[in-house]
This record gives sequence, C-alpha cells and structure tokens, in this order.
Amino acid sequence: MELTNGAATTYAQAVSDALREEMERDSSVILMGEDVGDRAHSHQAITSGLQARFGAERVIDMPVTQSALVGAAVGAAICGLRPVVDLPDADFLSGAFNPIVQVAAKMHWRTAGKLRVPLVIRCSSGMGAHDGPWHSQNPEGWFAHVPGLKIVAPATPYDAKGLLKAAIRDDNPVLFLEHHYLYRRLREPLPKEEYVIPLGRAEVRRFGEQVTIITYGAMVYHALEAAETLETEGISAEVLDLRTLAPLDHAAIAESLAHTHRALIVHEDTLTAGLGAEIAAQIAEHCFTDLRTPVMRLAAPDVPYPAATELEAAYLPDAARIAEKVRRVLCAG
Amino acid sequence: MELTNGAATTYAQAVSDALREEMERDSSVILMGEDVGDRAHSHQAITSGLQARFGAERVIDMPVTQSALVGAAVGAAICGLRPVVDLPDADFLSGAFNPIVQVAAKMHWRTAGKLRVPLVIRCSSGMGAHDGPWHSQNPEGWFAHVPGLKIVAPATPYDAKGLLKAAIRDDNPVLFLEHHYLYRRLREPLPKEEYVIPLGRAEVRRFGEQVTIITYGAMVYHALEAAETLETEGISAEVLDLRTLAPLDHAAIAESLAHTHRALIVHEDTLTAGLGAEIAAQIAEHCFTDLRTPVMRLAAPDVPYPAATELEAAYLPDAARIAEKVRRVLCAG
Amino acid sequence: MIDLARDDLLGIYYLMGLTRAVEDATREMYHQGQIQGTVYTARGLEATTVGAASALQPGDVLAPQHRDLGALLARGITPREIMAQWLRRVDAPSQGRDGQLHIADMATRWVLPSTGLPGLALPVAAGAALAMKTRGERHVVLAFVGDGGTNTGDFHETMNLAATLDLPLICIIENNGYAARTPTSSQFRIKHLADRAAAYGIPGHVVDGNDALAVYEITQQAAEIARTGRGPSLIEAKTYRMQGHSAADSANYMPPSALDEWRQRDPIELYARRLENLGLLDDALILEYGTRIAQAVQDALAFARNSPAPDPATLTDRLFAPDPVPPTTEDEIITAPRRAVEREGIWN
Amino acid sequence: MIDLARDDLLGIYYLMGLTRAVEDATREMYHQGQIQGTVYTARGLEATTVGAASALQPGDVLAPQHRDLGALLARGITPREIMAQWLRRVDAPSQGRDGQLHIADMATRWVLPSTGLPGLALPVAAGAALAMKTRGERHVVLAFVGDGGTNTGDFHETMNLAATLDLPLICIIENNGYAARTPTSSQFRIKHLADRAAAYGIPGHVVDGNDALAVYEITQQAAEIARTGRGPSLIEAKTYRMQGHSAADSANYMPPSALDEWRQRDPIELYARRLENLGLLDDALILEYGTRIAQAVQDALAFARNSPAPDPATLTDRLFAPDPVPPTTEDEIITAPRRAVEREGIWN
Ligand SMILES: Cc1ncc(C[n+]2csc(CCOP(=O)(O)OP(=O)(O)O)c2C)c(N)n1
Ligand SMILES: Cc1ncc(C[n+]2csc(CCOP(=O)(O)OP(=O)(O)O)c2C)c(N)n1
Ligand SMILES: [Mg+2]
Ligand SMILES: [Mg+2]
Repeated sequence: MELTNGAATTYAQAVSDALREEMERDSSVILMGEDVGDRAHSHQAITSGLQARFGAERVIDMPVTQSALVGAAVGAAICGLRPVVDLPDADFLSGAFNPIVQVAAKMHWRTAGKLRVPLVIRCSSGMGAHDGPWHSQNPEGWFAHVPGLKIVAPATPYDAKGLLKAAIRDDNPVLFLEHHYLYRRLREPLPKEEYVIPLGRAEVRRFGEQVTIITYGAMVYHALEAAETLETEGISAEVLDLRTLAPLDHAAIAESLAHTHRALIVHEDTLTAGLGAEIAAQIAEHCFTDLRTPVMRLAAPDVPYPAATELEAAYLPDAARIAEKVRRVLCAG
Repeated sequence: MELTNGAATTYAQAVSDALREEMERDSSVILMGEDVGDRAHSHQAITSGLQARFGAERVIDMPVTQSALVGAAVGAAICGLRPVVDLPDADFLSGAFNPIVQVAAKMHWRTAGKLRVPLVIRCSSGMGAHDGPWHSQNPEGWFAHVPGLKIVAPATPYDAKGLLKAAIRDDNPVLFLEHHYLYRRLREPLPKEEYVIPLGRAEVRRFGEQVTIITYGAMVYHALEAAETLETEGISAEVLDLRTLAPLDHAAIAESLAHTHRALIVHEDTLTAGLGAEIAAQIAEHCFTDLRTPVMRLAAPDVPYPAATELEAAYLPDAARIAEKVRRVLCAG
Repeated sequence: MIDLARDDLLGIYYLMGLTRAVEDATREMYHQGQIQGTVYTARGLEATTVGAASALQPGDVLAPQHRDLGALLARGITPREIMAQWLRRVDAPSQGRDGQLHIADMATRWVLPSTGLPGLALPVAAGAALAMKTRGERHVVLAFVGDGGTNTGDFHETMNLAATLDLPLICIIENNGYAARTPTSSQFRIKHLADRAAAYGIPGHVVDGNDALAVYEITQQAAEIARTGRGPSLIEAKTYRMQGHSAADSANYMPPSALDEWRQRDPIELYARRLENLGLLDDALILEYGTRIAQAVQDALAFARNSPAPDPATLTDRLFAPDPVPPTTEDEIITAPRRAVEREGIWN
Repeated sequence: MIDLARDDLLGIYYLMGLTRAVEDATREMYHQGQIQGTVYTARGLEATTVGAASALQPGDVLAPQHRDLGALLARGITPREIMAQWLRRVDAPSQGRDGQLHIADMATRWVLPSTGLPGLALPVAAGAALAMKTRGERHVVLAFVGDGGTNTGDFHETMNLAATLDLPLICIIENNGYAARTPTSSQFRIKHLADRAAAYGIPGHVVDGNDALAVYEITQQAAEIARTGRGPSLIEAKTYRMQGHSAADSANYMPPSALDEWRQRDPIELYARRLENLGLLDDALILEYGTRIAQAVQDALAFARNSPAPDPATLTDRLFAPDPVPPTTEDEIITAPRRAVEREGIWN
C-alpha cells in the first residue's frame, strides 16, 4: 500500500475527505446541519465545497433547532438515506438527547430489527474552543450508558478518515466525536487507496511493560508524552487508544492488562460516572487476578468546563499529571 | 419519639405528606406539572387535594412541554421560589435534559455562587408500569455523571418522606426518583413528629459479614430476600441501601467493605456505564487492599426496557439472580 | 363529490367500524386483566384517523401517534397484528419488545412507529418527507399530533423545518379536547390550533373531525400540495375524546353534558347516515359489515391468544443491526503508521 | 411624546454610544489576541437593546442573550464588569468560570445570565415571570431572542406557557437578518416573526429596531400589559447585524449592498439626529459624551487588566450551594425501624 507522496493531511481534512469519498461512493449519503452548505462554514470548513459538488439536496442547510435536526435525520435514515448530521459543538447534543436516546438508539431493537437507523452525528468535542461551559464538553459520559448507540473518538487523521467511513457505512446510529483541539494540529500522510477502519477496535499507540494508560482523543498525546517522561525514569508504560468508546474493545484492554498488570484510565471528561468508571469496573471484575495494583482514573474534576485559561489548565489532565498518577499506580496496592 | 398509632403509611402517601408539610411550612414551595392540580391526577394521586388547599398559584397545572417546564422551574427557583416539578415518568426527563444539565446543574458554579437553584424534580422511575421502552426507565445513568446535580432514590416510605423534605430544603437541583413499583406496595408507620433525612447518607438494611450487596430502590427488597436465602446456605450478606445516588456515600461503602471484603452492586438500570460502574470503580481504587474477590455488578442487560412480561422478568435482577451472583462473587478471585 | 368510488366509501365505513370494534375488544380485555400497561383508545376519532389515512397512496408514509388505530388499519395493519401487539406476543409487529400501537412497517405498508413521548414522532416524520424530497419521489408523509402535542418544542421545530425546506408533510392535529386530564383551555390561549400555521407560512385548515369525508378531502388537498413540491400543511380536526385518557381513566373530570353532545355527533353514525342518503348503505349491508367486523375481531383475538410469548432468550438479540459487509477484506485494513503523526509542539 | 425626561433621553444616547465603544474595544482586544474564545458583538443593535431595556423598572428582570451588551449596560452592569468578564478575571461577575456576556445579578440589577445555547434562556425567563405572578408582584421580565432562536422548541414551549398562564413576560425578537451564517430566508418561510404571536393568542408587534424610542415605547406598552396581569407580548425588532456572527467571522457572505443600506440607518446616528431635532443634543454635548464614553472604556480596560486571574485552587469550589442549616439537630434524626416496613408479598 502506497502512502500519499509527501503531502500530509490534517485531521480536519481527513474528516472532509471521508465525507467527500463516501458521498461519491454512495448517493444515499447526505449531510444536514446549520451552516453546512457553502456559506464559508465556520466549523473548521470541513464541509466546504461539498454543496457545490453534491447539490443542495444532499448538503442541506437547516434552521436552528434543538431536537428536530437529529429527529429528522433519524426519519431520513429509516427511509434509506444515510444522513450525516453536523453539530458544530458536542455540547449541542444535549438539546437532541430525546431523539438520540429515545428514538434512534431504540429503533432497531424495539422494532425487532425491522427498522435500521444508519445515522452519523458528527461534532467537535473537547478542549480547544476556550469558550467555557457550553463549548468544550466531552459528551461521551452522557451517552456511553445508552444501549444501541455507537460512539467513536478518533485521535489521528488516519483514524478520523477510516473510522468516519466505517461509521457512515454502519447501519446503526453513531456519535462521531471529532476532537476540536486536533483539527489543525495534527498531520499525517494518508494512503491513496481507500481504507476503512472497523469500529470497536482499540489500538496500542506505544508498547510497554509495567502499566497501561487507557485513553482516547487528544489525551493520547499527553499519555504518549507522559510515557516518554516515565521511560527516562525506567518506567515502561503502554498507551492504549480506545478509538471506539461504545462498544468498548474489552479484548484489547484485557490483553494489555495481562502483561502490564496495572492500569490508569485517562479522560478529559469529568470523573464521576464517566466512561472511565465503566472501564475501571470491567477491569476490576474481569482482570482481577491480573491486577497487581488498583486501577486508577485521571479525569477532569466534577465541575463544568471553565472559561479562564488558568482554570482550564488546572481542569484538564496533562502529561505531568498523567506521569504523576502513573507513579501512584505503581506504588499503590 | 412516638410512632403514629397504628396507621401505616404507604410510600405514595409519604411523598404526599412531605409535599403538604413542606408547603405548609414554607410558602415559597410550589408545585408545577401536567395534571398536578385537582383533576384527579393519575400519577398515584400524590398531589390530590393540594391545589384546593394551597391554591392554583402554588399548585400550577402546565401544558405539555418537553423542556420548558423544567426550564421555567429553574427560573422560578433562581427568583426565590422552591419549585417541585412533577413528571409522571422519569422517562420524560430526557426531554428536559437541556435545562437540567446545561442550566440548572451549572448555575451555582458558573455564577461563582451568586445564583442558587433550589429545585426538586420528582418522578416515578423503574419497573411497575409494564409499559415498555418509555415508561419504566431508570434515569440515574443519564444524570449521575452531571456535576452539580443531586439524585435521591428512597426505598421506604420513611425515607421517601424524610428525603423529600431534605430535597425541598436543599438549595441545589435534586432529582427525586420515586419508585413506581413501591408506591402502593409498601407501608410503614411514620413518626408523628417532623423529621428530615439528610441527603448523601446510605443506610445498612441488613448486617452481614461476607459480602456487601450495594443497591437502592426496589432492588433493596430483592437483595434482602437474596440475603435471607443465602443465610440458609451459611452465607452472611450485608445489604447497603444507597438512598442518595449523587453524591454517593463513599464512607458507608468503604466501611462496609472493610469488614465484608466483597461487593456486589445491583441496579435495575442497564449495566454499561451505569451508576454501578462508578461504585465499582471507586471500590476498585479505594478498597483494593480490602477486596478478596472481584467487585461485581448485576444490572439489566444493555437493551431498552421490554414490554412483554416474559421479557421483563428476564430483564430485571431478582432475588434468585442476586443470590446466584453473590455465590459467584464468593467463589471468584 | 370527491374522487371516491362506492367501494372506497364503503371501505371507510368498514374501517371506522372495525376500529371501534377492535378498540372495544381491547378495552374489554384490559378490564379483564388480560392486557398489561396502558391502553389508549380513541372512540370518537374514527372519522379523523380513517378519513385522513384513506387519502394516502402506496409509498406514502403514515406517522401515527398513540391513539391512531384507525389510521393503522386504513394503512393495512391487520387486527391480528394489533391484538398480538396488545398481548405482546411473538407474532406482534414488535414481537413483544414494544407495546401499545407502536407498530412499524416500512416495507409494504409504510408506517413509522410512534414512541411513548408525544411530539417526538414529528421530526422523524419530517425526516421521512426529507428522504422523499431528496430522492425526488412524489410521496407524502401524514403525521398525527394531539392538541397537547402541538405545545411541544418538537412540533414547532418540525413545522418550521418542513416549511422552510418545502417538505411533503401533512400534519393533522387531533384536537380531541384533552391532553390526558388537561382540557384545551389550560393548554393554550387560542381558539384554533390551525392558526399556528401562520407561524410557519403554510396553509392551515380547520375541519370537522367527526366528518370522515371532510377529513379525507382536506387531507387529499394537502397531499396534492405536498406532492407537487409546495410543502407542508397543517390541519386541525375538531373532535372529541369520548372516553378517558386511557382505559384506566375514569374520566370523572369530563362534563357529562359535553359527552352527551358529542355522542349526538358520533362519527360512525354520521357517516352511516351520509352513506344511506347516498343510497350506498342499508340495514342489510350494515348487518353484513357488523358480522364481518365481529368475525375479524374474533379471528384476531384467537390469533393473538394462540401466539406464543416471546422467548426470554432472545431478549438481547438485535440491539444493533449487523455490521455491514466489510468493504475491504480484513488483511487490507492497514494499521496507522504509529509514529508518522506530526504532533510536535502540539501543546503549544 | 413618550414619558422620558431630557436626562433619560440623553441617558439612552450615552448608553448606545457606550455599548458601541465597549464593543469596539472588545473586538480590538480580540484581534490583538488578548481575548480567548468567541466574541459576539452587536453593531447596529444598540437601539433595540438599549431602547427595550430602558423601559424596565427596578425589580424587573432582564434575560438577555449572547449579543445584548446594550441591555446589560442599561440595567447597570458596568463596563468594568464587562471587560473583566471578557478577560475572565477574578473581578468579573463569574470570576473567570464563565465567559462572554454570561452575567448574573439578581440582587440589585436583576439580570439572569444567558447560556451558550440559543433559546434556552427563554423558559428560565418565563420561570422568573412565574415567580412574580405567584408572589403577586407587579414586575415584568424582558427576554431577548434572535431570529434563529425563534425556531427552537424552547421559544415555542415558553411562549405558549407564558400565554396560557398569563405570565408577565415580554419577548423581544432581535431580527438581525442572520443566525450565524444562515440568512432568515433559510430559517423560516414567513415575513414577520411577530406573526408567531398568533400561535399563542398574545399581542405581536413589529417595530423598527433601529429606532430606540420606538423600541422603548412598544416595550413600555407591553410592560404595562404584563404588569396588569394580562400576560406576555411578542415584539419583533427589525434590525441588522452590521458585522459577522462573531469577531472571528469575516462576514464575506453578507452582501455589501445590504451593509451599506443599513449603515445609512445606523441607530446611533438616527437617534442623535432625533435628539438634535428636539434641541436636546448639539456638537458640544456629542463631544462631551464621546469623552465620557472613552474614559469609561479606558477605565474599564485598566480595571480588567489589573484584575488577577482566578486562582486554580478555587476551581472546584462552590459546585453546590452549602447545605441548608439542618432543621433538626443531628440526634433528632431518627433511623428507620429497619424491619417495620411491610413488604410481604411485595413481588406478587
Ligand atoms: C413528555 C411527556 N409528557 C407527558 C406524557 C404523558 N402523556 C402521554 S399521552 C399524553 C396526552 C397528550 O395529549 P394530546 O397530544 O392531546 O394527545 P391525545 O392523548 O389527546 O390523543 C400525555 C400527557 C408523556 N408521555 N410524555
Ligand atoms: C443548539 C445550538 N446550535 C447552534 C449554536 C451556535 N450558535 C450560537 S449563536 C447562533 C446564532 C443564533 O442566531 P440568532 O438566534 O438569530 O441570534 P444572533 O446571533 O443573530 O443574535 C448559533 C447558531 C449554538 N450555540 N447552539
Ligand atoms: Mg388531545
Ligand atoms: Mg439573528
């Protein structure tokens, strides 16, 4: 397989490329959202040019709504389209909680498999907007508990493209959490050929022996940095990037724990009853005999996302705090 | 302290009594909801008679809304009233996710303490309606992750009354989850004198030595039954009723684990990323050295709430399944 | 008079009678303790539900709400399916997983399933209309909402969206006087809910909801507008819920005088008189239909009672639709070049 | 002419000028990289925001949205507070926790904080109005919403609720031509958003949003209706957002001709001409106000820049309001008689 010659692709461009390629491949793929058309869309310009290319019938500008945008996408999906909904901020998912949780997620099960909802809701989540309590939330804690939803959170341009393609081809509702902070800060050369990354598989980003740092999204890079620091201290940390948050790749977690025997879970989202709790609970039950020290979590504290830079810095996990917590994992037990 | 002479009070009546007493005590307490007035309210007739007593200005019938009922209650709470919102089914909380999560829960923190939201949202949750995917949900998994919310789930008439009074007097937004199944199935004599049960404290319902069953709501009774069965097998199980789900009573959990060394968490709500995950994660991290066997969870499987009785029976934990899982906890590790 | 042949006109009569008979049987079973949960019926609404749904063509989509049995039957859902659904048997459309009239069939009868939350079916219906528009199909979606449901945010967002995008959506407001126990006077300040059409710039009509042909005709007109790309319409059918909110509701808050008045305007009686005046119906035919309807109900009951309960072992099946056939074989899936990601200075 | 004295009329002039100057300074800071996040300003909306908020009395509540600096200043929020809020300093009303114009003060200036989600402030505003009605106070709530915001479910639910309960709520729609980059033509099909009042049975008015006194007057009338228990009003102020959606928005999608046209109708210029015609304003006074405004802005900037950043150690403080004083002492709290609960046969 050949890599593109030279020109590396940003995370934002990778998302854009996936959308364009899937729309070309399958005429049932449509885009819906506020300002998703060619009016110089602010949201990282990801959908720019798609309306000119595919027409206003397939790239549909919608009025401001709270619930009806997603509700309508569910209806379109049931009727054989494959809508990709564009929400600029993951925070706005709260206004669509009803159609996501009560309609989309239950549809296949409750109709005994008669109806499918091949729907993707794309949004940018996480730090990067510096806009306080309503523009940087990580929504996985609201939705990981909901049976019938898939949740994807890519950390690299390569994954963003391959996972978005898989999400669009999936016959179930998928929340696709792009990371705000990574859109323009990452680049990598992508294969010229088409590729699709199956949902539900974690990826080891760094191999290690003594502890597994389980994380996803932008925190992968903090974890890698922490692992580098720890290496200089003689501590060998493995970094596991979950990539898909629901369903979780339990096999990959267990496999890693089987040789490291220790785990730290890191996420940007707040601690209590967050996704890390489920991972910790799974490890505590299923990797009990493997575990040499208690499984620990590092996450944002249980308060809303703060506006001031100084508070934000204290709020989010970073490489130093991850390294420090890994040291505690190693000593504990 | 004297108990009422003879007449035992149902769970539904206990709720009703708490509302009436608090409305008498404090004229800023108001009730809001659909059919909350004296039109023979269907929702267990809990608010019956209150409109006649306190007037239509304090017992306010509202049109059908999704979000505005709770949003308006938040506004009224900020302005010094103490609204108690009546939602017949906890399922309907999904339509009010936005005002609960984005407005009410953040208000005190984000205004640096300037504004308070003394709001109670009462609803009936859990099994008992036999009405399928939208009328028996346990909403704690949607909300336990939200900083700034308190969640209460009483299991007895005594607790329902005392905790509701505390919730009404609390200056924060509180979700008060009454249990549908228990409304008319439980009775106990209540004290004549006023009492208030502080939020945030679990209660040991049965003392035991070898394993702690951590649960709440109607599952308390299944757990007690399981413990009785297990006793006949020589297994001594403690039953801890959480009563308040957020914030959790970590001290009570740790105290119990310190002598039983084993834990099973039971809830009606679905498993993945449910409240049980947080409890298990806490135990796994903080009670690691106490634990002799892995902490386990028993919950509904990850599918919507089913309609057919036969499916419902398979869906919900019961005394037999709890006992069986306790046996597994004891053998594991 | 409208474009209906004799058979169609009699078909509507049959469906209205069938609706009432199925509902009566359902309530009876409920009161005998044979049905779990809540039973919603719609005595008095037969003209609205059957009349409107009769205006649909194959490929048009119905989005009913919890009380719209008449529309389901008009769309071809059978009494057998309905009864099996009430009893939550394995032969029910939702195989016992879901209850009430939450029935889906997008393969041959084009019915979207309602949910337990009023209003929430509307955006889904608009989405179906969007799919039709996107594919250039000349189909329409017929959605029902209650007087209570028009106060929800989803009603507003959906109607505005449908208007702005010219979606082929027809929304019928069943103004039946109540939302649960709340009379319309405690729900809104206006006289005609059809006036809400002005908020969206779409046609709004008030129609006598007890007159099946009037409902049919106005729905037909709205469908024509929708089919020709001119967007949605809002129709308020004025009618009356001649019973309590659910089978468990004593209805003691409903004024007997109003019930009496509306009983004088029973939609099935009104329609029968109309057909008689047209010379299409006589006592013999009424008897014949009565017999056919009774047989259909008996057959449905027998079918449902004989259908087994769902197997608990299937409880967790089909949460997700199966994975699509992988577009590339497993070994073509490459792994990210782990260190190639340029992330230097990422935290600055 | 309306009930405003000379000082009040000049006060409005001052506030409109102050609003623009504070916004200009804010955008400049933003473009110099001194402000993080998104900056919303409202050049062109000064007549609407200041005019409407000037109709409020002490104890009346303001529920602004993200762009309503003029209303905040009219309510007495100071430029110092505004600038400290933009810089997220410890002396800001939200002490750096929240950003933008999300400012709360229910103690002396009666301002509800907006949230980052359009529409969501409306039910909260209605709740404040409900509190006034419940307590029998003769106060009103003034809420702002955008043209985009009127399409949300919360707008609809709130207006219907306020109408049904006769709440003292005045809702001003700032129709400024856009919701982010979406022009009104892609948001709804109607000409006047004020026509949405018909959906609720409340008065609806269209007003020239660039005419401060017209906005003042109509708000005043609506307030009178609200104060006397006759419920809410909806006012559409037609105006124009003379800039991009946020300070980061190049506004390249906005037609220059429209911008030019609206510049001819700059609300501050229009108002100055009006005061001049009334003999209340002359060049000397304009100069004097200009100087006072510039000083106020400089003072605010200096104040904000000198204010320290919030202390990270306080990050997790005050998530919850403190527990109320326990109504009974600890040992009076009894414990449930553990076995007294009758639960026999509970599972049958
Ligand atoms: C959010 C929500 N609120 C309340 C209910 C309970 N409920 C079920 S049907 C219904 C009445 C709705 O009234 P309307 O829309 O007029 O329909 P109708 O029942 O009269 O046909 C209500 C309040 C619910 N299911 N969901
Ligand atoms: C649910 C949601 N959708 C989108 C946004 C992004 N957004 C912020 S302000 C705004 C424009 C709202 O337009 P309008 O109501 O007309 O107010 P204006 O900005 O013009 O004053 C949008 C779309 C958001 N914050 N929340
Ligand atoms: Mg109704
Ligand atoms: Mg606007």
